[in-house]
Amino acid sequence: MQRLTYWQAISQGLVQSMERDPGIFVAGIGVDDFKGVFGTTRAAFERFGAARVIDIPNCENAFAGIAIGAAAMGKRPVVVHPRNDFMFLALDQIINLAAKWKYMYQAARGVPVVFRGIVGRGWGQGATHSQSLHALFAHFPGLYVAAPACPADAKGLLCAALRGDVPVVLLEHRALYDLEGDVPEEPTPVPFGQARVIREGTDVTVVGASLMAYEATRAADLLAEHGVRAEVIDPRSLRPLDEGTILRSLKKTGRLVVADTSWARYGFAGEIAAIAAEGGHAWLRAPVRRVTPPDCPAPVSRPLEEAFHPTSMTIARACLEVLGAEAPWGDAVTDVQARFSGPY
Amino acid sequence: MQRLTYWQAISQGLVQSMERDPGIFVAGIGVDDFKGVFGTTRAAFERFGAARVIDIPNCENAFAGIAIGAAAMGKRPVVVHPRNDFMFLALDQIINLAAKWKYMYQAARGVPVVFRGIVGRGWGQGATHSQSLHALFAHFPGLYVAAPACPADAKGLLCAALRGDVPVVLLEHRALYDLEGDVPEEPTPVPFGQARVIREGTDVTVVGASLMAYEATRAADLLAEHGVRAEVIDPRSLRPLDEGTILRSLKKTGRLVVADTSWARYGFAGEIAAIAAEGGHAWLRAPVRRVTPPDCPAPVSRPLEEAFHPTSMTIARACLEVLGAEAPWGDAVTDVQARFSGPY
Amino acid sequence: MTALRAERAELPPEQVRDLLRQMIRIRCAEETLADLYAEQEMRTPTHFSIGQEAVAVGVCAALRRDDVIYSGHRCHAHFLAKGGSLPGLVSELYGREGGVARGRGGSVHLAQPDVGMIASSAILGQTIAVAVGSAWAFAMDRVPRVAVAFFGDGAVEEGVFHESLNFAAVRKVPVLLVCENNLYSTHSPLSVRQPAGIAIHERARAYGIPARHVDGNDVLAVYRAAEQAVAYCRGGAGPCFLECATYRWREHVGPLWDYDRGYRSKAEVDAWVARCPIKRLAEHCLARAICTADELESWRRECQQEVAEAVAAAKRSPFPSGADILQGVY
Amino acid sequence: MTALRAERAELPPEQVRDLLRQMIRIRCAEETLADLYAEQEMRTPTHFSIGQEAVAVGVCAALRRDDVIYSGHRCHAHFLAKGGSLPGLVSELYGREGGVARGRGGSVHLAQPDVGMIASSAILGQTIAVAVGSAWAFAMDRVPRVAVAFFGDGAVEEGVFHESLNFAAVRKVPVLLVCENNLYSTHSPLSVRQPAGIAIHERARAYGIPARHVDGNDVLAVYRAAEQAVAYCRGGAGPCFLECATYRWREHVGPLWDYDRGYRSKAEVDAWVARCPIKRLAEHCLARAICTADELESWRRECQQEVAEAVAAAKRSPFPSGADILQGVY
Ligand SMILES: Cc1ncc(C[n+]2csc(CCOP(=O)(O)OP(=O)(O)O)c2C)c(N)n1
Ligand SMILES: Cc1ncc(C[n+]2csc(CCOP(=O)(O)OP(=O)(O)O)c2C)c(N)n1
Ligand SMILES: [Mg+2]
Ligand SMILES: [Mg+2]
Repeated sequence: MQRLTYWQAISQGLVQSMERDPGIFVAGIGVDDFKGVFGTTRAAFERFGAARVIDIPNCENAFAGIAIGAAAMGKRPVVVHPRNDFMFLALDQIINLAAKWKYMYQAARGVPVVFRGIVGRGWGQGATHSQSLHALFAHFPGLYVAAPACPADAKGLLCAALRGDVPVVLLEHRALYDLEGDVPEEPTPVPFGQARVIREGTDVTVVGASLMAYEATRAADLLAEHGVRAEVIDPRSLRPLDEGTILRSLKKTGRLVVADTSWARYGFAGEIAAIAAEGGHAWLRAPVRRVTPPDCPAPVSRPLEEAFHPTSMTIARACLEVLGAEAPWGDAVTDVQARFSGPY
Repeated sequence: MQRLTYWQAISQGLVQSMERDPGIFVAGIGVDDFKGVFGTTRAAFERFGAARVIDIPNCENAFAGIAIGAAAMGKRPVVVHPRNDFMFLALDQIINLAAKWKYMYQAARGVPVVFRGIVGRGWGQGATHSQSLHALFAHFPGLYVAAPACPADAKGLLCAALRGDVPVVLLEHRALYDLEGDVPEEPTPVPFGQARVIREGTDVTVVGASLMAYEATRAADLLAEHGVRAEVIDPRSLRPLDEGTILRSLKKTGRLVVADTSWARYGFAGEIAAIAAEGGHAWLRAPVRRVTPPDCPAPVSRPLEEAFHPTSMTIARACLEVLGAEAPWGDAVTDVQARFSGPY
Repeated sequence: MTALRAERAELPPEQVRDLLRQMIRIRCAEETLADLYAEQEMRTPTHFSIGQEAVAVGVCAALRRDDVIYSGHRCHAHFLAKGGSLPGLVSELYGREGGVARGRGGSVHLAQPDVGMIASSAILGQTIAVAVGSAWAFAMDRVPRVAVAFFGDGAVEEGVFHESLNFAAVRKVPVLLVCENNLYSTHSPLSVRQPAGIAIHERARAYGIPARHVDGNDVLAVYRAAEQAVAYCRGGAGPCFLECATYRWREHVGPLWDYDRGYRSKAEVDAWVARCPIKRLAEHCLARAICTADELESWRRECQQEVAEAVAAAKRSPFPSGADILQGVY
Repeated sequence: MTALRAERAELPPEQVRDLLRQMIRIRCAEETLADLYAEQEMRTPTHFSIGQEAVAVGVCAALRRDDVIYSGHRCHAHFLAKGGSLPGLVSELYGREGGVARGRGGSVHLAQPDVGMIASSAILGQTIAVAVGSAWAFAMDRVPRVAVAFFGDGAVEEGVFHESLNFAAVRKVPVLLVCENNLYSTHSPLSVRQPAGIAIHERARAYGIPARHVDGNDVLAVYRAAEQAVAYCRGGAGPCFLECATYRWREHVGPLWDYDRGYRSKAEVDAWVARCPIKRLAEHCLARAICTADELESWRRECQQEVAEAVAAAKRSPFPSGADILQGVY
């Protein structure tokens, strides 16, 4: 297997998918520029040119509709948003139309648009460039929603999205873009609705999506040094959601920590906790813990950012708490963002 | 106390608030027409005229921003959406700006816009006119979000919204518009963040917002006939959320059913279940049950609508299930919508 | 704009007869449905097109079967004019399995892709963008197909209208934008919604899109304008815009007359009823012996028969079963 | 449009000197910040206005203190031109308690209500609507105040721009819309984003809004146009629109030069640098003895000093404490 970064994996998955299917095109603000959406669309542009990698005006709402209209005629548009926060402007088309298309018209086929949105974090991006909209999208039936946490999934989920007939929202995390991992050479789809057990363990189940799967894994490593065996689950796709894997783990560990990049209230962490309260009640031996940002907009200043974003440390502490233990270490683990030298 | 319907209570609260505060104005599509947003803005228009009850073009997104800009200059706009589904178009302004204003600018004062959105149900309104966006709004810090379930709260929460400095989303339910109840004559605010215990009980806690508080109450009546004492809690405001009242009830009953007008996944019902799993774990004697619409867009045809919307019956059944009992009755309770003769 | 020069060439009589017949059919279907509405068996908010048939019929007559159209909430006429199934429509309103969306979509979600009616939607302005996207797909594939978006004067106030026009103009996509200006958006007149003194189609011209105003109650004028516009689009020159002046007779949503509700006068409604597009073309045809009064009468009877059968079929068609509620989500 | 007739009356020398001094001050502040950026102590995405100072200074000079302005992501110049605190800006970039938003907002969220700088925002087009709303509030209260929205050529593609213009035109609100057309939106030239052959301000005219094109690197021209436009708005006649042609020298976001990145040429940048708005006015002033070279030099030094002090103050200002993270949400 090849080693690729997360962005390289997306780039490769895109190029390979476009080779397979001439109906795929990529569109978004600046997809064809020298930055190529943090590298992810650059190779596709070099390979397929402006006919299939298309710079567009600033029109998030209409363009979601335009993509739907192209998909209705047999195309497979990939629409890229450099920050998923801009997708608020496109929600009407995505949720009120794309998600409902197949059902509302009882159509033979859905409108398979793939909406890529990138989640930002840190470096002073602030309140409108640091949100994670995965729970919002995943609340509504009709979409698939995934948040890959490693290079292989970033590629595999994109490849899967580009084969089905379901509109898909893929939320990539900017802080993972330089993460390296093993990635299959082939454009092998990773099916929606199958969680990934990243670490096996028996003491506590940690569920985290997107960057929080990565942070949870680092938390598990930390905990392992202190004899605590955490099982780390990355749901990968939030809709459909693989409840089974989570519940099976809970049966084993009896304890649950959920970490999320978005707020606790009415979010991803709440849903996973709810699943435990519904289907895992018999096994739950301790209160569930949610590890999420505090209930405020994302601030800019560094000390506030550090207080805002959950990390492996906060996750590990929460695990110890549900185990009734004390945290034996200091701030030992460094942030995945530490290397990042802006502007973004 | 006077008896008023839900819509009359809103209408009265609006007029009285506008009398108190000349900075309040009401704006939205057709607020000044003969229907007056199902009666709620008619009296205000007759009283204050076109200068303060203002018909606007179809521009949900800009108008949210326009209201914010007016609020920043000291006004108190009430923006009305005849269906909250149209608010997808306005989310950028509401969530990316209004909700973050005070924090992001560290302003002395927030932008106190009141966004009223009406939730539809039934009569074939279908997929884009039957959604409930309360959980979506309430996920984001910076807003207050409430969903009144009775005439007194409809008036009281509106009056409260029109006094604070926080942008507020009020989600009213169309199916409750003709419901009658006792309403204080004065424009007395109902504070945000205080749940209402509608029925006291010891066997099971039922939490339902908006129409589901009403349905849960009817379910409790039904259950009472069979010796089951359900405690019914209406959170009233989803943000801030009164966890304490819910947890206190849970401590007493040990059982929880949550009913919602929106889908289970990543929604209101999940949040309440999560609170039970976090703070109420010690008391929870049975799995939590969520009573929500099935995981599909709202259909149009009557038998499908009946299968779609939770009712007092489905809530009562869920209560019996968590109690380990069997449902002893048929479809005895009639729908609040049964009287309704369209078009909407 | 040369793309949209008004021409006065006469149409072949067969074609004129066909336009008339189609308008009669749509009128007849809608009037029957409006009458039956009170039975409370159609439970779906319905926006009748009565009075506006000429736009749908005139534009669709200029299209090929594999051209596609999109509509909004007031979509019955567009659906039928493009060749949508009448029984499929009626059964949809009755919420039956025989409906085009098997009773899941209702009046505002009509679609029949095999005749090029791709989608209608109850969210104002939404499908304008979608039509642009379909047209763009045709341009990408270099196939000579055209997409049409039908929408009202209210929808042009939505931001999506502008974003869509800008994109269509930049990419020169073969989309025909048809605004049915019926002077109202629900109960709001144009004067409180758009600046005075500037016609809607001027907004399209600000993107360099050829645009003109047409008498939307003159189906021949609509047809001629649409034919030119469609040829312009099909030729690859880019989008075109038609603003068609017309009028809704009945209430905004529902089957009733509403000139007593304050927002418009009976005199105004009467004046527009007097300008009925069907009466107008019928008189034109009778005067020129393009058809006879007997023919007119028999067309009406045939349509009534067809609609009655569609209603009967709808009432026979089974309701969906609650057990099937999840069918077709994914 | 009579509202926006170009006039050639000379300004009093004191006023011209002031315009020049302000531009120098803003340039000096931004160039210093750009240099310091590499230290990685300012951790907030920053969009420099270098090269575009004339628009901010020319327009704000036509405003009163109680008029209000709104800006977007490229907001430093607007903030300073309206009288925003330089130390408050610098401390904000350094993420300190001394910042105008106490380090919570960053470079793109500058606000200082006491001088009429109400808000800037990183969401394209968002504040255009907000400015219209503030202007509408003035109209409601019949106070002679004006609101200004500054935005780029990219923002006009957003639907909110159109919805806002339509509303402003219908309600005749006293808002001045100022488009800084710097030819690019991030790295995309106008040609892939808007139809060729039609200037941006034509879009405003399609709403009946008086609109004109101004040389955005000629601060005197900007000032004159703004003065007329503001008078028109203040008089209650409705909104006005100025399209100001200008150019961004540095990269879209960040402190560097980027003419080697393919999307624009060094020749293009050089040509615009040669048209520097400061150089231009300085030459004008020197030629007419409105100021002396020594004065120019001393202004520069004074500004450098002021900026250096602001930077020192920022570095002394405390960081917010993580414990205060919830302050100010409600
Ligand atoms: C985004 C959105 N806003 C508001 C509405 C409510 N609404 C439904 S139809 C309508 C009027 C539309 O007017 P117009 O476009 O002129 O069409 P007409 O009804 O006159 O045919 C409105 C405001 C909606 N459906 N969607
Ligand atoms: C809604 C939204 N879409 C996209 C972006 C990303 N973005 C930030 S600045 C910018 C370019 C804006 O161009 P313009 O309005 O011309 O301003 P300029 O940068 O040239 O000053 C873009 C696309 C954004 N911030 N918000
Ligand atoms: Mg209309
Ligand atoms: Mg620009």
